[in-house]
Amino acid sequence: MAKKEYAFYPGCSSQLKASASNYLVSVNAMCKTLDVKLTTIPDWNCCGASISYAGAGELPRHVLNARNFALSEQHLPGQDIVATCAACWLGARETKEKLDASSQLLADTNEALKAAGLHYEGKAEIRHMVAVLIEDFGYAELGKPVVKPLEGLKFAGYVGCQTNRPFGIAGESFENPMYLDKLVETVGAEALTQYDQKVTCCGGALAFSETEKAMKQIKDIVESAYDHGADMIVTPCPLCQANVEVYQSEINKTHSTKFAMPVTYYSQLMTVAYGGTPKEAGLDGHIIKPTKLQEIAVKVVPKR
Amino acid sequence: MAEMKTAAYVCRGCGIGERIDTARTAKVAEKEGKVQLVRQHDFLCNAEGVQLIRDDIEKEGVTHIAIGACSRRSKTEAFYFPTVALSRANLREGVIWTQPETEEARETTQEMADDYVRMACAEVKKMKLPAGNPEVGHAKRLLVVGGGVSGMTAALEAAKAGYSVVLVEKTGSLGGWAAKIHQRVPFHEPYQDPAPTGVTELAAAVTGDPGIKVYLNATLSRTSGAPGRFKVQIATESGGSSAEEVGAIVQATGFTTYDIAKLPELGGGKSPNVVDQAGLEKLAMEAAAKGQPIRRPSDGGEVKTVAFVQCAGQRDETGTHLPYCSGHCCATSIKQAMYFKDANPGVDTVVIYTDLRVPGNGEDFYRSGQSKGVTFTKGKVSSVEAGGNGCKVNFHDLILDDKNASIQADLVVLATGQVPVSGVNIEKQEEMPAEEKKVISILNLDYRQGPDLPQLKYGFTDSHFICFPYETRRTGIYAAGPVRRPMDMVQAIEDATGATLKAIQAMENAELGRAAHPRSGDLSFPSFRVDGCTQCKRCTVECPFGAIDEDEQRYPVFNESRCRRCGTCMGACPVRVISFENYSVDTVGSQIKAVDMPDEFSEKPRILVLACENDAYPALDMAGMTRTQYSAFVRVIPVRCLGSVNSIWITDALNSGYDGVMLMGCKHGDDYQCHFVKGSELATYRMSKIDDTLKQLALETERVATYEVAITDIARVPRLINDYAAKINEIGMSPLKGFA
Amino acid sequence: MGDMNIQAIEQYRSDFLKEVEERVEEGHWVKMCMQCGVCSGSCPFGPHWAHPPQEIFMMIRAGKREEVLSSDSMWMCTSCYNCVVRCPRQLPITQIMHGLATYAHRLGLAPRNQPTRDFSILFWENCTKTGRVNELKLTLGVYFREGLMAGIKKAWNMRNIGFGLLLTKRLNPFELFKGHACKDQKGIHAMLKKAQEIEARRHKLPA
Amino acid sequence: MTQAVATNQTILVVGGGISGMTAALEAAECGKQVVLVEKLPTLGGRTALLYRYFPKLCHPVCGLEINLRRLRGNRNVRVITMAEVTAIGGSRGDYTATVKSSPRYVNENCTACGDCARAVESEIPNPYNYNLNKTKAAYLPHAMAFPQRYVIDPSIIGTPDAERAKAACKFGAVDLGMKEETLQIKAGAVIWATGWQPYDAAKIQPYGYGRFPNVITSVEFERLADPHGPTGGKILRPSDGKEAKNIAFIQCAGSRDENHLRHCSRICCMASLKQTQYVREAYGDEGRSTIYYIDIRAIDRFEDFYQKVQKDPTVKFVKSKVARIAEDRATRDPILHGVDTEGYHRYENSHDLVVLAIGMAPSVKGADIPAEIIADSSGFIEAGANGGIFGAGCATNALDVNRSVQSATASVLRAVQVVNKVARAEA
Repeated sequence: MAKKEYAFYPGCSSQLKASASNYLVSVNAMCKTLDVKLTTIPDWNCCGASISYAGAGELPRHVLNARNFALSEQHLPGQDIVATCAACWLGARETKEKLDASSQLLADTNEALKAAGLHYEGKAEIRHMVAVLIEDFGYAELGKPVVKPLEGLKFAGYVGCQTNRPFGIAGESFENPMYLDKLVETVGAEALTQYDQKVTCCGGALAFSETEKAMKQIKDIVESAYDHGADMIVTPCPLCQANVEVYQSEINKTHSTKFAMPVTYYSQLMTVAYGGTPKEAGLDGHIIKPTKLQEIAVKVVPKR
Repeated sequence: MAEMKTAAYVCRGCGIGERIDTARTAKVAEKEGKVQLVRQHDFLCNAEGVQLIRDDIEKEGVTHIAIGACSRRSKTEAFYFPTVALSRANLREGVIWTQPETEEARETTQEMADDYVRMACAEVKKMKLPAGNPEVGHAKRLLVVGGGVSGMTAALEAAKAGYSVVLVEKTGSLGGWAAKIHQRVPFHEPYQDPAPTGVTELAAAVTGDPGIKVYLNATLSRTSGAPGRFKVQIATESGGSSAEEVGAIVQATGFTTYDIAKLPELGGGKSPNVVDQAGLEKLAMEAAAKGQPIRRPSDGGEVKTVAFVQCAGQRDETGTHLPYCSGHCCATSIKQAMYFKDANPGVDTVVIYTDLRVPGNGEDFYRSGQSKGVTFTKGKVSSVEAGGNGCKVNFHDLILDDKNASIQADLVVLATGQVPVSGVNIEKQEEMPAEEKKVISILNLDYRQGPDLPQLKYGFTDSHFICFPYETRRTGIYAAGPVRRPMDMVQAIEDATGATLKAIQAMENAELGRAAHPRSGDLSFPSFRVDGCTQCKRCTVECPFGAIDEDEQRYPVFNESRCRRCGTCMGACPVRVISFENYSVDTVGSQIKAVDMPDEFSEKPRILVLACENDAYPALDMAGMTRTQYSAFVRVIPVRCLGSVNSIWITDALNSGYDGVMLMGCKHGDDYQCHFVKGSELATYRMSKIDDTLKQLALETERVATYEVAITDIARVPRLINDYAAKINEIGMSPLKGFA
Repeated sequence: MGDMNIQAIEQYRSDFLKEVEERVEEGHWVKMCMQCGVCSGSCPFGPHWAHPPQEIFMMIRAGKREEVLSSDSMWMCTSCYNCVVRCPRQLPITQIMHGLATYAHRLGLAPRNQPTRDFSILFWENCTKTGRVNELKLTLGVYFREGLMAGIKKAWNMRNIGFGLLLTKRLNPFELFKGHACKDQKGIHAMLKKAQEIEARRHKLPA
Repeated sequence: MTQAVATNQTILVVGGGISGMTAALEAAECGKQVVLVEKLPTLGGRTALLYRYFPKLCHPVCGLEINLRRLRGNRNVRVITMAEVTAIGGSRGDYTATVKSSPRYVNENCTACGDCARAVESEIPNPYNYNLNKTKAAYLPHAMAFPQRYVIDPSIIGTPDAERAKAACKFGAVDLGMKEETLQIKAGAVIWATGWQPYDAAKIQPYGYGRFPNVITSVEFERLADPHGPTGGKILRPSDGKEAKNIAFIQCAGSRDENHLRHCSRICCMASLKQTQYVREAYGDEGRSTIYYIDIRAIDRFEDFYQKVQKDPTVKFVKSKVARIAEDRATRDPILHGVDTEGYHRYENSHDLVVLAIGMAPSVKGADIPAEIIADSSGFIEAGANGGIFGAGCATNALDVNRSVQSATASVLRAVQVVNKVARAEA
């Protein structure tokens, strides 16, 4: 497999000791196996996420993202920008589309960037890691390095919102995207394709400000995973992961449920299936331990 | 005409040979049918079988043939012999496919087959090969009444096809409403902006066309004749009068607007600042002429806000105003709002609607209106307070559920409806003095049944038929444009073009003496024996198409080219003097009598079924195709329309020992299905009268039953038959058997 | 910023739609709504909206300025984009809701202590301070927005989550003192300041 | 049909639905020579698959019967079924069309006796019931099929089944050797009446067509109500064959939607209003119909029908575009989520069956369209400036049956103008 190189936009939550640091760990392991070289954009900044609007307004939000584009164009010319965080990708992609569509906005943006001594050409492509896996590799390729098929594990593929709408992964449907299920099957696990909360919103950032309302959403998401007999939930989004995992204890308190549904990242599944250690897969980063995945991860890898 | 030579053919294909002793059937044709030439064939509809028949016609000089094979609806391409009289005995769908394939059933099945062959032989001998209506008309000139967009389109399109045209316009100029509007709704992509009406160019084209003769300030004082030979008197304002002969007529007399003075609650007639859509067009044209924006009528002040009230006096359920929707008004209001927005985006334009109705690409025009800043509010307007220089529009905002919503507007436009200009309502003409009739009437037809086209509903002279929008009740006269149905300009143009084609077709058929829709191409026509006619006028009154007039001696005058060949007159005639060459009291009567009648102890009743050939008969056929069984005691005779059923058939049947008679016609009432308008209804009415006859004959009234049958009643019709057979079984055999 | 509100009222008189079109992100789309309501039915927080998007669009056209801008409905948007992908007129409803909320906030009409508003501001300040989010400060900021006692109470309720994240190395106590940060913070601040100036100009906002 | 020789005074009609048949007949009854080309094995098109027409609730096959009788009685029309026009060359007054016909494997000897169907074993999805049930691989499309001749599905050619069909036919009507044929047809004018197709409901993702068995389209519902349909006219829902008494009708399913069809399909409102009366016909007062709509577009006298249905207590109207449909996992009832926008009422309504009032997409394939014809951005066609090729019916716009027939009749005059000109020139 030829080495593939991308400009990497990790985003705040993936940083060391941040809420999705284990996501980054597993992504790195996964990429190592796939022979993918991620070069972090130097001095990248926060995308502003979708929640910062009231303080940000429109242009400053775009300018924040454009700064990252400009830095990427400057230091990693010709490389696609890859984000692992759904919100980062969406924010960046949105800015990208907007600037492509409006020369006015592009001019304004560059006027502002000038203050930071930067200029955005409009060249950089913004892609989500999942899109890279599916489009640049394809399920068949992704299946090849599997040494430990996750046999017997049942996953509810929780896609959530922001990797799915309004842009989504090419060729997927908004209401019933299948890529996560396909990835699950690629690593030899069982995908619960009938799982009916796969695109339900977890409340996103409003989990902080409107916790009760968000918890109702999360309850549905977890409950349905149980109804469909899932061992674990798998997701491509750090905020979804955090919300759906950490609030289960709170839901248990208020609804006297006994939720303990592990919530994992696709990259962790792949890392384990590729023979990675629990540590490489960032399995230590879970409040609700994905024990069954752990068990497979600790199994000795049969010699290839 | 050469003397008659008859032949009968019995097919053995499709299982007929296995199920029926065709040798015996053939004998029946020979001995009882008295047919000169009888043949059997294993596969009559194949090339060889057809050739056999053709040879008999050519070499043996056969003139009348009865074919015992499949239904008259099947294999019509094979059994096409235009030079001879032809009858068909339905041995397949009508017998073997509806009878059980059992030993016990063999006898009754055979009897059925034999009877149908007897009937076919009897029928064909009474038939003549239709020679075509002798009373043809050769005029190939089209009369167009009305000089609006519809009328002008009709005239031009006819001229383009090579037909000369006479156009009569009531006013002093061509253009109609289209000449009174500023711009029109766009016809083509992008459906974004109002477009020029193009009416000036259209009018110029009409006046400039050598094939089109235009009468302005003119009306029709008299229209007589029939397709191919209409004679019209054209009265001009100047008092002059000229005569024209035309072959067909397109009536494109358009509409007037609903009087807004009838809408005082909406400020109609209360203030110059409340106008209808036509009024707004007037303002727009005046403004355009001056090169100024539209100003407030009351004081010429600036117009800052305009409110459009949709469905003003339309879609009314209280019975006070128009009950229907005029269809064009939503798009028209959008267009008119654009007059303001395009001139000055600062003007507020609000359209208050309940359902925004812009079908098809109109949706693009709606979007365009929105993107231009026209505001759309779903609401019901309760009142418009008009006074001084402002109007207050009070409405119930249905989205925000605000019952007391209101808008202050400088100008209010009421989207009122189209009222058709269709002349005299001939169903209600009695109430009208003759003179008044003359004035209001558009065509002034000298038809026995009234001076104008029959109206369908709300004054519109529309067709009642979904599949046949141009099926009119006055042959050769076609309504087009808003007089037919509320419609906008683009539809009117399409409609006029279609109506013109039909008019051209009517002229072509009239010349050949052929019937128009739905029996198009039928060459038969009604003829009557003067001696014997009692001048009872039933035929002239009951003809659904106003084809029959009365002469000085009150004898009926059949205008064959107006006739649709339904036979309603034949059914109506108490003295049976009306008949068609290939369809008459005799052709059917002889079939009825031809049936072999078992005696009362045979336990084999006979039930006559007279089935409308349009719906009931196909339903029976399809019952056969789906192998649905029904009683072997019925004998089915297809009729052109139940309206053509003459009571004599019923009494003859009963007298000759039938135990029951079933009449199967189409649905009647408001949503009638009868293709000849009143046929099935008339039949039902006539049968209700027959009860007395039955009593005289000391028969139970159940022995005659009428049914409304749809073509889809494939399962129901056999059920009806079986239930009826059961009932006959209950009440017992007819006491009249054997007396005939 | 009340003066800004007064200025707006004077500038636009009764024409709230025009005001929205000129001053609110994607506001020019509002007129294109055909009131089908698919957005209102698509929102995961729908039941919590006093006025769902389609109704807000109608209210804007009806000139109900105060009701709209002081409503907390727009603040219910979770940015799930369900409405956007389903809208038959392809209105960018998420952005319009954010735009309205932002505008209301700037005019000082947004409801007091609207939690999402507070969080939004907090997040922006937090992430632009160093160029990257400081999750600990952010979280504590949320807890303590209603004052010290409330904060301690909330933090106590949420302690399991906190400890959980700590134990799993997904929360760094030292972020309180020094968290992640961009190098060129000066550049970022200058850049954002400029952007805000330009935006004010574009949206005809008083500088 | 005599084999009318086609000349440049001939009018070629493409499409044998109500519009095409009307065009062919109206032209023929003006004395013109007509060639009518239909893609499928029978004439009749989509109207033959409707149970009733609005607003009269009469039966489409009734008009079809009359048109077929007109056709049988008229020698000016030559009908070619199972054939498609693949190219048109020449210009106004002098066209040559290339027509590709696919084999029926049954010749004119066929008497429609049905022996072949009884002999054949394999079944195919029944296209005349929108594949809701199966039919034998040797079949008569439907009871009103014209020509009244069986068809053998290509899928069994070369199998013993085909041989069985051949053996069963006493009249040598089964001809398994039939091949695809290409013929050239001269014509002075062409009428393009290729009609419409239902928009692909699966593309309207929130409604789960294809995922939820109890979500069907309005055209499929017509078949359910039709006595000749897969359920013999009983309104039963697909998942469990249970009587569907509580039915939701969703308007603008694909229409008025920039994500799907931009235009309004015109017929859907009336079609749904009509279909509520099927429910009443089937279940009387126990029936429940709910129409979810944006605007009810019952224009002109159709308004009468709307008002009549509004008075029907079993019919409810909700002004709302349904946001999404979920499914009750146990009962498989579709659950509709949305907001009634007349005063903001949120609903979560469960129904037995959902009928999507599916939009009308023109069935004019890019390849089919001769250069002369302009297609608008929705794919509807309009005649070019001074060409001799004219659109008719739903190929030109979203039209109801009545308007399609109008349009077809109008198109005939345009065609007649061309051929009359040719005739005058040659005279």
